[in-house]
Amino acid sequence: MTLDTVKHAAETPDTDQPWAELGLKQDEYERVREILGRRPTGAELAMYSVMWSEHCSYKSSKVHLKQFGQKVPENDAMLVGIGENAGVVDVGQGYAVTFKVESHNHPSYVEPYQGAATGVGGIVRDIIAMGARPVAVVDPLRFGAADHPDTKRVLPGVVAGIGGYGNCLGLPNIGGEVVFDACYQGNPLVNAGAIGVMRHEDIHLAKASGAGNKVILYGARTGGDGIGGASILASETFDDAKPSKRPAVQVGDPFQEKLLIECTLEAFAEKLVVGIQDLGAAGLSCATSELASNGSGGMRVELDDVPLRDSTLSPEEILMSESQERMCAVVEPEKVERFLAICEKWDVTATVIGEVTDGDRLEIYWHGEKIVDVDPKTVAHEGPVYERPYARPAWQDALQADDAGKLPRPRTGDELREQVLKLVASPNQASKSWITSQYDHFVQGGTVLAQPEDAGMIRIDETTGLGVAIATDGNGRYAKLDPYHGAQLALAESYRNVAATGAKPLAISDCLNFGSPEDPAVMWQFSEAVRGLADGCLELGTPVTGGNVSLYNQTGEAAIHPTPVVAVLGVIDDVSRRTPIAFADEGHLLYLLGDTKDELGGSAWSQVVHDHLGGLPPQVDLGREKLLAEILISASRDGMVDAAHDLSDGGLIQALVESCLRGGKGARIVVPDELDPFVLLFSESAGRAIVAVPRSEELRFTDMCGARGLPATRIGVVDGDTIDVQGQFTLPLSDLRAAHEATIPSLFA
Amino acid sequence: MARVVVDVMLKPEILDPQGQAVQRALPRLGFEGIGDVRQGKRFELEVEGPVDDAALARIHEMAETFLANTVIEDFTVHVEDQAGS
Amino acid sequence: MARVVVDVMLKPEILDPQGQAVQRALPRLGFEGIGDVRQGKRFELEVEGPVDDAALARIHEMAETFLANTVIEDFTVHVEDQAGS
Amino acid sequence: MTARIGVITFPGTLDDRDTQRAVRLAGAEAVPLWHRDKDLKQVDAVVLPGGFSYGDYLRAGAISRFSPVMETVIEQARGGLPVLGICNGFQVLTETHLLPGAMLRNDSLHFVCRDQKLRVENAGTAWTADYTAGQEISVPLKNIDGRYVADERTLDMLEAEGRVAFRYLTEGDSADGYGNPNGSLRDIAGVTNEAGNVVGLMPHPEHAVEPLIGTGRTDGLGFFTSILKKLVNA
Ligand SMILES: Nc1ncnc2c1ncn2[C@@H]1O[C@H](COP(=O)(O)OP(=O)(O)O)[C@@H](O)[C@H]1O
Ligand SMILES: [Mg+2]
Repeated sequence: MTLDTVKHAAETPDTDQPWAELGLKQDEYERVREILGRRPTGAELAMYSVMWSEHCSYKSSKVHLKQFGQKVPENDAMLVGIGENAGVVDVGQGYAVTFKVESHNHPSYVEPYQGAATGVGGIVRDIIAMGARPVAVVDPLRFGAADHPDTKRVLPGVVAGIGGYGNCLGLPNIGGEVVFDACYQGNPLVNAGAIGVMRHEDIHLAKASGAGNKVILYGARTGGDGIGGASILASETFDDAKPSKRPAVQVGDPFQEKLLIECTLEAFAEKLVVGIQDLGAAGLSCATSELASNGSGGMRVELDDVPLRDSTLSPEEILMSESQERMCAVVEPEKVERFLAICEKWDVTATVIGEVTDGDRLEIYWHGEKIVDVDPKTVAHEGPVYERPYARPAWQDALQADDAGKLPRPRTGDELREQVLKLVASPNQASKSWITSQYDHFVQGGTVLAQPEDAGMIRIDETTGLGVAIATDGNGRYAKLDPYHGAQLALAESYRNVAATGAKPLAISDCLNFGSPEDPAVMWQFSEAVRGLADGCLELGTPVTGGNVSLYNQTGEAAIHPTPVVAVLGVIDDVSRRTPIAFADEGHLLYLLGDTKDELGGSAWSQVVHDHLGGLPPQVDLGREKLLAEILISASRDGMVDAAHDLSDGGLIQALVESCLRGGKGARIVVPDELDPFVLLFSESAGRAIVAVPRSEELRFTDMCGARGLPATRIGVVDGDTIDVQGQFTLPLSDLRAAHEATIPSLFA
Repeated sequence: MARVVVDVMLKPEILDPQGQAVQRALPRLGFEGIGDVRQGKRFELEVEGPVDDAALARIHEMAETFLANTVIEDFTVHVEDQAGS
Repeated sequence: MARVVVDVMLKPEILDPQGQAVQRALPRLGFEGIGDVRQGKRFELEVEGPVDDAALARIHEMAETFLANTVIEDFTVHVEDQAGS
Repeated sequence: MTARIGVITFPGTLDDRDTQRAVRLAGAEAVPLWHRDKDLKQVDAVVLPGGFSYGDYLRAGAISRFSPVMETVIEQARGGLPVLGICNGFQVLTETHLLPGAMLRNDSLHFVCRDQKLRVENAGTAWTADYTAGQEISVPLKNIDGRYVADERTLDMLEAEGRVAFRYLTEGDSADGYGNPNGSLRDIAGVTNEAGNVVGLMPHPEHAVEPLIGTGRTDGLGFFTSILKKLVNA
């Protein structure tokens, strides 16, 4: 077979090309021909097809995501915004923090262990590529019904994969979510997030500038795994009936990645790196075209110099391979020797594969012949953009009209007691410690808070005590009922979680998991969620620093619940002021902050007790969320509260049970006159938290709430070894612990 | 009781970090001349009753659906030589 | 290049929870009649050059000092049948 | 003059910086040591920290054991150099046979990370003098290959010679950190050599040295103050 060189392509315009097999649409292929003024070579076709896939080009979501750049809140913390590998925010004292969440949904369904493991690997490389040392990971997860046999296959594999990779890298896992819902049965969501820390001056960007600078590929050798994998797989509806559509799975090598981290950080420390890019989806196609596109010059690459694991790979395959644990650095010629020496020190394979050129073309050579000659911007940044049709689904009105208010409620103390036990033992509300104990929380010696706290918290400066907190949230049930407010509720919950620990929320990242963009109903959910999130961020003053969109999450015609996952990053000046959730001291007074309304649409109660989803989700009042956060942060800073727990799914009773079990102390609760006991315990009104106030601080605390206009209701006291709701029921902590902790192990151990 | 062995190895095109770690260590330990190392799993099954075609077919199915993950692994089944290997 | 296989199994007296987990799962998956399962490791070494007695002796030493931990594991070395197994 | 305590970094070591911090918090000088260097830089004691050296891909500790630095460590440990192996470091020490036994996959087959209750059985080693025999401490545990095994004869010998240095406490509620977390024989969490200079254990004392961090306990600091006192008083 003759090599399909640029010259050959120009001479043979009529050659048939497999554009459809590579996932391109006819008009997209025509557009490539138009850009090039000829047909693409095989290698060019490979590059365009992976880079123009939904996963890499955001072609369906771009028009909506624009809002994150338009509705930008006043916030001077933002150092690097959307468009880079990950956003960067200023956290003070000269430190910058980068964080991001990404999805690895489809690969994790095909091969749960490796899919989840490589998801962690990928997000961590994004963090290193910014110049930061990764300091923690989080893992928001969604699975099908807890008792479905396939969940027993997927969940243990995913959890072992996240643990296996993250533990071996030495990154504490400090948060995440585990949610079960039948809508994720054929399409679990495996999102992975990471945080990194650096000094301001160490921020690095993915760009290749300076003609003559060398392009160095380092890390694992390139193999035939996952060719077109993540990008193609994540850009189509997953269809069980077509096993041929399952591309090779990538296998992760966390040990290699650990070496990659150390070696990259050492090269940064010696200021050897001009630009850097990780290799993730679309592999070398992505890295070379993005580096060249973002830089000032062009780039010339000798593909023969790429170290291979399999010598039979074709140039197209080398360009598309998604082999893990690889990075690409741009280094000045006189620093190359030192860079390679550092790689050698860490046993990392490193090879110069090309250089930055004067022009503005990306040229790739194979056996001395030119096989790619493109404007890199057209590959990396000027892909197709779709204005997909969207329409509010016909069923939305009926769903919202199916009000949860009509569901039968418990009428006696005994019924309440029974439903409390049922709630705290339900898979979504049960303790996840069987899962989280498979993750290292302690490595790196900086973990201040980790699961099951409201947010994870990491100390980043040992001398000053400066720390950062992160929480991730997303409630697909709320978003299904109302995607606009559902996205805001995810934002509000995550924001509240961070504030509950005493940290000030600064900025967000998101992972938007939706069904097929080719379905107008899904596109409507997506556009509403993005609009809700952008409006919410503007109001809360927390900019979107970056994120990830995962579409085509559906089985056949059935889309998952729209599931926007929001990660909020916060900062705390001194981690010794952090507020835990544990009620640990007898006699402390329990105050319920915020207003409790009769809001049960989409609630955990409606799901657990009635298997019902309908009505409207709780109302959103972002002004109130802001006020609540300010109070929680002040109370932490001034030592007025010893414990705080935000209220979310499962309502007050869920929060009480968690705080009591964590601290090993009970609580006596008095139902305020104006409230129905059921509503008090189970409503999911937003903008609320419960705090434990030492008696000596009561006056100061209530004065502060009063002066700032935040409702604070004294509802009880930390006491004994039962949860006692006066006049209703008493539940021993030991019974609650048994109910809360047995569920997950009994399903999966 | 007869012993049936199921060997499970990663497919050739799939990265084998374990095998690579061993291979890279060998020269340092003074062992030269090993071109490649792959590390896999060996399952020894003690079969109750006769190891006839039906039994082997069942073990084959067990290997395919459970012992190996055929997305990334290949396997072979063989009856262990009574005399030992 | 010839292939030499080193099989490493836990000594019989050492508890093998991986093998046990497999064995316990089998009846649930509908596979009956397996009395015991042990799980070990299989190393496939591609040897450059002839696999003579000297080479096998070296591989034996490699297995003894490195591939297996003889405090807990036994091993066997064999040259793979060229025809495949 | 304070004591100089070396902390070795192998490829894949994770807790080296944490161990250096613990050494410093105890008041000693932490000296980073690199796996490729035979030179121990004249340190007074050595810690092999936790992690997944070489990914633990063959067996935990199996590849690191052959590194140049270990040649010197093995030689000097036989001559009395105090050596502490934590988690992966303990696994390396068993692979070198400086300590008896071996480590296998946890009986749960899962990685386990939790606060763990231990009893200090031998307060006479170089690394445990600041504890009292029988003292109960709580330190984080995090491993997947933590099941200690040895043959009966070895176990009996260890017991008879008082060389079981730490045992998992099993008599309480696992939510409070009790229980044998991995199926270790005779609940052994750590052992010492005959001379008491080489000690290994699976739990992580270096993660229990600051009140705010991790589990918020400081029960692990005693390892580092023990060795410091011994060295400074020597
Ligand atoms: N949902 C989103 N919200 C905000 N920014 C997004 C979102 N999705 C993607 N982005 C941004 O678009 C850019 C490209 O994303 P992505 O392709 O995931 O990055 P990478 O190339 O590192 O995988 C990134 O800067 C990312 O942060
Ligand atoms: Mg990236």
